[in-house]
Amino acid sequence: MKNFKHSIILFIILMVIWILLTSWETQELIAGLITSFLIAILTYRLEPVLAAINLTPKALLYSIAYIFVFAKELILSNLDVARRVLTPSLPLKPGIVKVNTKLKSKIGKLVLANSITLTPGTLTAEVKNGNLYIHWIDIKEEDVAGATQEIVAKFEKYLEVIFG
Amino acid sequence: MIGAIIALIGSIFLLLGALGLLRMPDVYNRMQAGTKSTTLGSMLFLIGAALYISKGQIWSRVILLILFIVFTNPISSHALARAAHKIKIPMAEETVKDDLTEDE
Amino acid sequence: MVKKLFSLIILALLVIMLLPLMTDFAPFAELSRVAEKYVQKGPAEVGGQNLVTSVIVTYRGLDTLGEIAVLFIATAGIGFLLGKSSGKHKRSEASQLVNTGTAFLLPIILLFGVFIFLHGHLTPGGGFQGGVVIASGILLFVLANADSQISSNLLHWIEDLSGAFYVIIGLLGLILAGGFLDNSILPLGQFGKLISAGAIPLIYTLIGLKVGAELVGILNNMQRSQ
Amino acid sequence: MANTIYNLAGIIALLALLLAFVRMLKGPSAVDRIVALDSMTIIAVSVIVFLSLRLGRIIYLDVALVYALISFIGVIVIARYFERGL
Repeated sequence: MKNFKHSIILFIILMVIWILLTSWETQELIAGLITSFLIAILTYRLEPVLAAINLTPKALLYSIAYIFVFAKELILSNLDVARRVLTPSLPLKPGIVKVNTKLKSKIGKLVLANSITLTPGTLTAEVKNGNLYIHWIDIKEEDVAGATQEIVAKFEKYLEVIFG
Repeated sequence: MIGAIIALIGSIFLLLGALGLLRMPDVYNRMQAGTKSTTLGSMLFLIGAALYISKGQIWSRVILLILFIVFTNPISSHALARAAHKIKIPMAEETVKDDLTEDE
Repeated sequence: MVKKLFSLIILALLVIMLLPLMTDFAPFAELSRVAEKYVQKGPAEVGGQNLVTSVIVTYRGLDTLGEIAVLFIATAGIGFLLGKSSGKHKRSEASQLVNTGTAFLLPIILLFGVFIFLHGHLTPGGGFQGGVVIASGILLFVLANADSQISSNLLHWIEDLSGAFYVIIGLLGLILAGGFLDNSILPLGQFGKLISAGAIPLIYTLIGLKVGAELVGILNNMQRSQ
Repeated sequence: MANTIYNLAGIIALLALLLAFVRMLKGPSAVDRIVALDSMTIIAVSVIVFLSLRLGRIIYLDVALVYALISFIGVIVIARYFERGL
């Protein structure tokens, strides 16, 4: 069942990419349908990572909101890099902190870790069990709970709905 | 005109990222500067360039490229950071804390 | 220090070597006689938008068959030289994130490879490039999964079947149309569309599958012999 | 006017490429060089797209896609090599 859901989602994603690569012509669409179908079947036995995505209207709404949250953090992080690089004294207080996440699915953890890497001053260095080890350029909270609140919480409330 | 300004902002972010690569004290901090600014910088640079000739075919390619970069750039940085920590590349003198080494 | 100086000197020599190429570069004012014939007659006879790839599989189709054969021999040679030793070599686990990312990316990379070889007659690309993209996707998968196994039976099937069909299409061209690998066994179609240039997309699909399977075979042999 | 700004953006991007290249030459560790190389490839992909659009050769956009893909796989290969995962 999980594999089936994974394959359906994968098929849709592949089809969208094919249309972006080519055009709306009938020939291309038929070729894309056949190719996407074959690939979805060929990869059927691999790990069904996409099955964790929730397909409810609420999840869709949250994913759109998530894009904006992510974009805001990405811009802030670039301004942060710019400020640090251009300050002559180079203000730093780096270190690796441990945080934990409530997300269970692998794809959820991947999106969370990627988002953390692209937000101000943080970079995911290792993922083990439910813990993420994060290189933080300017440590503000030393204990696990505080760092989790500071780094993870803003993404987790959206990702929990999207990926379950 | 708008495209040109967006491309210019993007290229400035790229430059700042490269400057960060040069100035930061250790490999992890360099990675931080490198990843973030090349991601946003190349995004803006590509959008700005696509605005030069706005055509459906170009936009679809540029969007695919941006999605690919946003998805893979953090993964490759993470893989490098993990490898660097595994082979014990030393961290900068200013480092205050290392939970990962403590837990291993 | 000496090492650095040495590499700098090599770099400088490379620059000196390449600079005249850049400054003296002038596009050829006129084509050679063979090229002129291809350019004049190619689009009408072959019907592919990308003339280079069209020439490779039609007028020069036999050469391409030879190139694939060379690749095949290289694969076999590597398999022979490396042997099938140990299998006890234990690889460290990949990061969980790389693993998940690869599971998501692999189908997309495969799709992209298929896109490249299906559009060999329209865009820069073709069977060889598409095959390489597919093989690199499989390489990524092998890297991300420490205990992965590639089914060599399936590989051999893909390789043999695509090679055989390639020759069959060539022979069909000999029987039905003007010569070996003549692409006009299928209708030429409308210039610039996916189904155009006769059998060229079909030939490129076969080349792409064969090249992909051969390169994955090389990777497989290398991985097993470690 | 717009053209001048576009050219300026291109030059700044090339300057960024050069700075990253300096880091690649300096090292000191192998990982540093690869981090610099990773940044360089992303910048190079952007520059390929920029040039293909500016020169009106949109067919080269596919080249940029393949280059981005290959460079990602390359970095993963090297990272796995560092941690003895090959």
